[in-house]
Amino acid sequence: MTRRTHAALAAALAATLTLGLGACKNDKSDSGGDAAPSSTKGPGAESGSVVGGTPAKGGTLTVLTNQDFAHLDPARNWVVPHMDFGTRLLYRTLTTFKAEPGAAGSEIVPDLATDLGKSSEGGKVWTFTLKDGLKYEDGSPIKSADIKYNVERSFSPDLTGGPDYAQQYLAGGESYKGPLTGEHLASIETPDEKTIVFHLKRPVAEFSDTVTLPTFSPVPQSQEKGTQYDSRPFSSGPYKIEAYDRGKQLVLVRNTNWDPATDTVRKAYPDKVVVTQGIKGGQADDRIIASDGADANAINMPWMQHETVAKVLPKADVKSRMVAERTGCTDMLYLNTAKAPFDDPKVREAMMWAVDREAQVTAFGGPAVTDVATSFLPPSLTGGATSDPLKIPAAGDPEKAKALLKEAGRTDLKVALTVSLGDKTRAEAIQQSLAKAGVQVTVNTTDPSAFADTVGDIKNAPELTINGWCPDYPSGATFLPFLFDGRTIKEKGNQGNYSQFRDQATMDRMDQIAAMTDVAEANKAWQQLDQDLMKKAPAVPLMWQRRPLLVGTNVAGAFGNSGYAGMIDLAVVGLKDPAKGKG
Amino acid sequence: MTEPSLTGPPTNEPLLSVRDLVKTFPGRRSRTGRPGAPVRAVDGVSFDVGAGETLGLVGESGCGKSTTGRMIVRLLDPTSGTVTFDGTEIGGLSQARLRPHRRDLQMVFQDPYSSLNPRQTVSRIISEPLLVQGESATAARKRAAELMELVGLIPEHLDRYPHEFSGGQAQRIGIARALATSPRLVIADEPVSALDVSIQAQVVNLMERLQQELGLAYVFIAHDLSVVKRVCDRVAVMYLGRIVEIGDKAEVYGSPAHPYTRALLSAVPLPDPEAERTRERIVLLGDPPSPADPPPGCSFHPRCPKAQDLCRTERPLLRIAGPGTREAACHFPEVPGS
Amino acid sequence: MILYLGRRLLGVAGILLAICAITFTIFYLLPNDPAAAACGKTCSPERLADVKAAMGLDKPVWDQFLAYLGGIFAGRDYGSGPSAVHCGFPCLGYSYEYGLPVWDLLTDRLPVSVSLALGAAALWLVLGLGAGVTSALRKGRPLDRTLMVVSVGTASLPVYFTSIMLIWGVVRTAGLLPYPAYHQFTENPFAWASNLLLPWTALALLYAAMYARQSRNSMIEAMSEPYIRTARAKGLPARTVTVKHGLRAGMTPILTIFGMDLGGLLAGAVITESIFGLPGVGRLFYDGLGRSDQPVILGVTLLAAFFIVAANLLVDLLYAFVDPRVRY
Amino acid sequence: MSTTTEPSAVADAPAAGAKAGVEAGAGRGPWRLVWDQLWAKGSARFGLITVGVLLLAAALAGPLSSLGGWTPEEFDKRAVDAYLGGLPRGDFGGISARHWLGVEPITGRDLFARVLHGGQVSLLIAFTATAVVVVAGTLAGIAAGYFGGRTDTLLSRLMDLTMSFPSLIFMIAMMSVAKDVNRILLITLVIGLFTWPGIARVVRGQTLSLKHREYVEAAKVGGARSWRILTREILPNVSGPIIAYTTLLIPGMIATEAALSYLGVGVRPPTPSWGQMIAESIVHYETDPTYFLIPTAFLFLAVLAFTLLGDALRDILDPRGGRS
Repeated sequence: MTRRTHAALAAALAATLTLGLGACKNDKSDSGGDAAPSSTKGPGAESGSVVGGTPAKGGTLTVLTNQDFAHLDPARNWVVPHMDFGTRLLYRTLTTFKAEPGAAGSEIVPDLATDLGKSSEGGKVWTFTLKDGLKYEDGSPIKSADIKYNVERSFSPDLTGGPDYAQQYLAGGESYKGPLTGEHLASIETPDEKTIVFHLKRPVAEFSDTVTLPTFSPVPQSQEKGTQYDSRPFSSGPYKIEAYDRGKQLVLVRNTNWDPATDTVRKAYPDKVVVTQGIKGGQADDRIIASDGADANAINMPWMQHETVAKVLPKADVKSRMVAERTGCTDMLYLNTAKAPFDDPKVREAMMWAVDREAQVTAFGGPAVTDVATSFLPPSLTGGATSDPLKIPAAGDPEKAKALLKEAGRTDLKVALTVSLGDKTRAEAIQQSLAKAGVQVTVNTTDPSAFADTVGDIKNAPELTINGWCPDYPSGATFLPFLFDGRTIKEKGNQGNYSQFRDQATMDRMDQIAAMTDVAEANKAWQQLDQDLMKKAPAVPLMWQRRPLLVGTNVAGAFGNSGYAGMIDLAVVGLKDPAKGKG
Repeated sequence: MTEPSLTGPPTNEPLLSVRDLVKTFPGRRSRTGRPGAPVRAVDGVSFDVGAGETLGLVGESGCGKSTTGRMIVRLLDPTSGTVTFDGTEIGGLSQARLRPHRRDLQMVFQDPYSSLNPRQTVSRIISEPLLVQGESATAARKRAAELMELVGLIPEHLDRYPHEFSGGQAQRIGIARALATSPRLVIADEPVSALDVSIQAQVVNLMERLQQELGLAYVFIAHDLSVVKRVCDRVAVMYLGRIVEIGDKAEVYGSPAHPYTRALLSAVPLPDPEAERTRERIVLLGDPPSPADPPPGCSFHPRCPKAQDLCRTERPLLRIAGPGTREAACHFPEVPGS
Repeated sequence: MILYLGRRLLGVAGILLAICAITFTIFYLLPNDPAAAACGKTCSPERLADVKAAMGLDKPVWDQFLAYLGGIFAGRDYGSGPSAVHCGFPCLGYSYEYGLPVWDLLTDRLPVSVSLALGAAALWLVLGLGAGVTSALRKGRPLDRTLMVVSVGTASLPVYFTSIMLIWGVVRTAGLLPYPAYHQFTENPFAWASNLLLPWTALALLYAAMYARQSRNSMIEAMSEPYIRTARAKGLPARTVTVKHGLRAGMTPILTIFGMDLGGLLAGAVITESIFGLPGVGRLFYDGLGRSDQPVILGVTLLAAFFIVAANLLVDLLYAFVDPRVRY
Repeated sequence: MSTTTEPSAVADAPAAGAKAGVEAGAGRGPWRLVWDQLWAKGSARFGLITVGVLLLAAALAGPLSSLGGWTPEEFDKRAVDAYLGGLPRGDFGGISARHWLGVEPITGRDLFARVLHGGQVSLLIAFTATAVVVVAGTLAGIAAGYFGGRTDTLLSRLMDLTMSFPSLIFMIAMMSVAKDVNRILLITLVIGLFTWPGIARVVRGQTLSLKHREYVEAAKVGGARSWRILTREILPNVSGPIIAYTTLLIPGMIATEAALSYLGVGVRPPTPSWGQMIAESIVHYETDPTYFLIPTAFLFLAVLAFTLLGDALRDILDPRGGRS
């Protein structure tokens, strides 16, 4: 799961508490298309389908959600649904994802910038030029210095929670503490009002993708309100905040100074967007299924409850209003390679065969919302096709696993599995399937907020952990190195590489790929590395999850955008009949 | 079982000697939190009780007689003054140092039921003081059976609970408990006033018999003068925390010196109908004053038929009144023959 | 009376202070680091230290507590430099999650919880006392037995069950009422009431059942008091005896319980608010828990304690009017 | 004449328990009397039987569920339909000869086994928490009432303080911040921490009225020490109200545990408890009502039975209601 997810985790924890059940399952995992190899075809919605046709302009779109936004401040926003909300409606970034269903949704297009940026010095310097006619909600022009300013804000210790790519990539970022102290970062230059130049520590081939993050949206220094900016971000997008009663309701109205001519992505169909917060997840689902009155204009966020699947699938009319796009994440069973028994590749290979991935899918809501994973890289990073280098049956092969274990001379294994509370059922499913191969598993659950600390302490790390990883943007560079680069292992607070996998050949190869300047070639290389890693088996890929969402009967143009982990693309969603459902 | 005071002091020294005993209670706190004036419930009481002797302590309710009794057995701690028992000053001893003396000093309570724990068997109740003194359970039970017999109950009823007995029987149990440790002094706090008249006589008889058999001394607290007349050797009359008259039974009853004593005695009905019809009645006016706010001078003066100016200003002290040893606290005592 | 009031107010302040200190200490001592939560998963130790300092968590607990206490009375500033914000009296701290003063959050949510609590209380008093008094006056008769069976049964039902059944029956199946949402009374009294009707009912059923039992017992006890018998013997009409004497004496113990219950509810019915999705204080608290938003947790706890203590004080003062024997 | 209007049946009831040895001779066992009175009352009889059955079922959860053939953790893939979001196959939540009370959606775990094991946990917590409360409350109440003075002031202030805590809110807060600890133990202690003043007040009031009884004074005159007086004279006489109050505490404890588990801060999920089962089932209330109703019914029955039993016991043992 990517760093994004961690923020999602915090939100999910809130959801868990709120709903009183493990809703947080939802956020770590992958998107799998309907093309899951195990099931013939999930009964869920097809990947890439659009619900409700083309929207008309006008009306009020309602978003029903159980929680408040973690952060709307662009320097702090790092939770997938909220990033979708912020960058599609309130603020624009240098580049952004295409508003297209299916795999095309992960493609990057220019937004504030005129192009995807020009790199020089072998990918270490990136220059973007702003479009003409860009304005904030008060009509004042958007300047390149404002983007620099917001990037600087993301360094501030007061403004927690946001993505840390800027800190990682920008030269001189180690000691910088944000602009609130009056200091500025020399590695971002704004030679004129339209130009912004980033100086990076090392070459980053996919920096055009990095600048899709809300960190790279403009905030004028004159609007700085510290932590309180969170409640009233200054709009550069098609809508502005009319009222925000935290935890209760957020009302967006049109930003009349937004010029559609400068924006190729956002359509901004509705006149008004109302987010009603604090609605129990199941209740939001029920309301949208019923679609009475104003609820016909409603969509839910951040996801439909899995339990609702049973209410949706039997009814064709309701089922046709369900969206279930891939989230682009992979859930894995990490095998701790730093100690016995998983320091032995043979034992690890046995695990690949032992795990019943079908049970994982069932434990997670069934094939309607989840697909069996066959490699580490999700289909969104392998060109849309499913990679299945090992060809292991989805339900596993305990006999083969037993045989492999016998070969390795390791029978009678006893191992511990630590999972976050919401993954309890899946852990129990692992426990059951490994038992068939003669491996005895003890399950420990930890509180979601303590999970990272528990498994991140490498001295006391368990043999097995379930976790997931999502890319922040479609590049193998935001995936495999975070998972299997041995140099990222930390004594405490270790994350990503929970397998503690330290393989010289792999690390060398990663460095070679990172140095490639041709993105397409690099992506090919990442896919090959993925296949190689499957054979080394530092982890068992379990499933690719999709994000089930429901929309009301009057909603049009709704589809899950794979760039936003399957969230409904708010840039283009609208209503069939704006006059309906006024309430 | 009868082990009369072999180790006791020579009889000319009193067994119990109370001197200037005072007990003040803090005034009731009102809800506003202001403490009220302290109440002097017992205000300088002195008397002696010899071995084998019975002293009656009489007075209206609230006069401090029970408080005095409780201070002697240290259910209450005296505010000042001394209680000397058997040559030892016990008024200031800690409860732990007092414990050995408890053997010799016991108490009988007014309400036979509430003085017996309803959750304990009779055997348990009677043997409790022995167990406390370190006797074995078997020995204590054996002694309990003997005591049951001694107070006129059937030893087979040892395993019954208090509520299964009548009031008189229950009071016998209370007496048996008091006698368990073979005490030399028993404070009897209104021991019969909660009982029916017919039963009162039985219990009083029992107490008298026990006194003779065991050589007990009693401090007999009562408001009923006729009962006191019957059991006591000497009588002390209390009024508002003070002794107003003390002396031999014959003297006090025969020719009371204090107007209060006279008033009390005049209220006692006489058995002879003729005498009853002609007896002089002194009716006291009003209620006794509050001990929290005693009148100046003689505290009896507001109700005294013969009060004079002196009584309103000067407090009378106990002094010999008349020919005998009887003392009275009155400026104008009725001295027989004067 | 004034002296008494003064003494009681002092006691109230003492209790609140103690609760404040205890809550503060517990949350400080427990192994839960809000800085780490705020900083995020990819937090480097240096950044964590910075965040800690920015949140004021690097100071010793004693300093933090004093600063907190001082803030309640005098307000305080958070942060430093241009990002500093002033949190005015009464400052209960600054929410980590919302970036708003806790006091503002509380006052924002309070109308919801108060509406919920007061409405439910009115309903349960009518239902509960009605049933209890009726039962007491018909002690042993079939009506009494029926009422008591119903109330024991209702009191044993978990509130989530009643709530869900109400939603299912009234909203999902019959479609009589909307899904509860909060509307301001001042804006639309009808919407306010119709949306709160279900939560009121769910809460009131539970409490009404308990009050019916309580008030029945206490009425029966009161009616057997000697002075009631005297009043009857005097030939006063049965109605007068019941109303003037019985009710008055019988309701005094109920008053105490009512004070406690209402005080507790005013600061949020956590379960009810969360089931019905009402944005009240209880829900604020619950969301705060999920995000380790300690200032919010502490603020709600203090507010709730304040309500309970205040309700008790009020009840004690009310006693003087209800029960003529009580004097100050 | 006696001023002792206390019903005699109450009087000897606990005494018999206190010293069964000496008691043999007395004809009518006082406990027997209480039992007879209970049994004579229809509602109490229902309560007694239900409590008995529930306790037995909880105690024998292991053997009983193996009768059904399932352990509470065992998955049954065949019992659920993965394509319907894991709903149980068959009507009424999959009630069948294989699964007597149906199965949990998604996992197919056997509800019969889970509800029994859940009951074990719920009742265990309720009973231990009650025990904690009764012991702490009785000790505090007796000490405050008997010793009076500063001890009383201190303990009474502590009671006031504890009762001023918004207990549920505080419990939730404490449970949610405590991470890796034994939840069952913590929940017991936390509930206990906030519930003791109730019983302490009752006991204190009773002790106050008892300590000036003459039999207590008699024991003092007999030279008994405080400890002896407290244990022999006072405690047996407050035990009636304590027993009644205790029985009435239990349903509250069960409900509190359920509420905490329902809110997700109670027992950790691998261990089932009724509240936690209800919390997990509540989202299925429409699609699989059986799953929702079964743990709810058990919770309801347990609370109801203990309430009825407690009411009856209070009527018998403490007719004045033990109010302080």
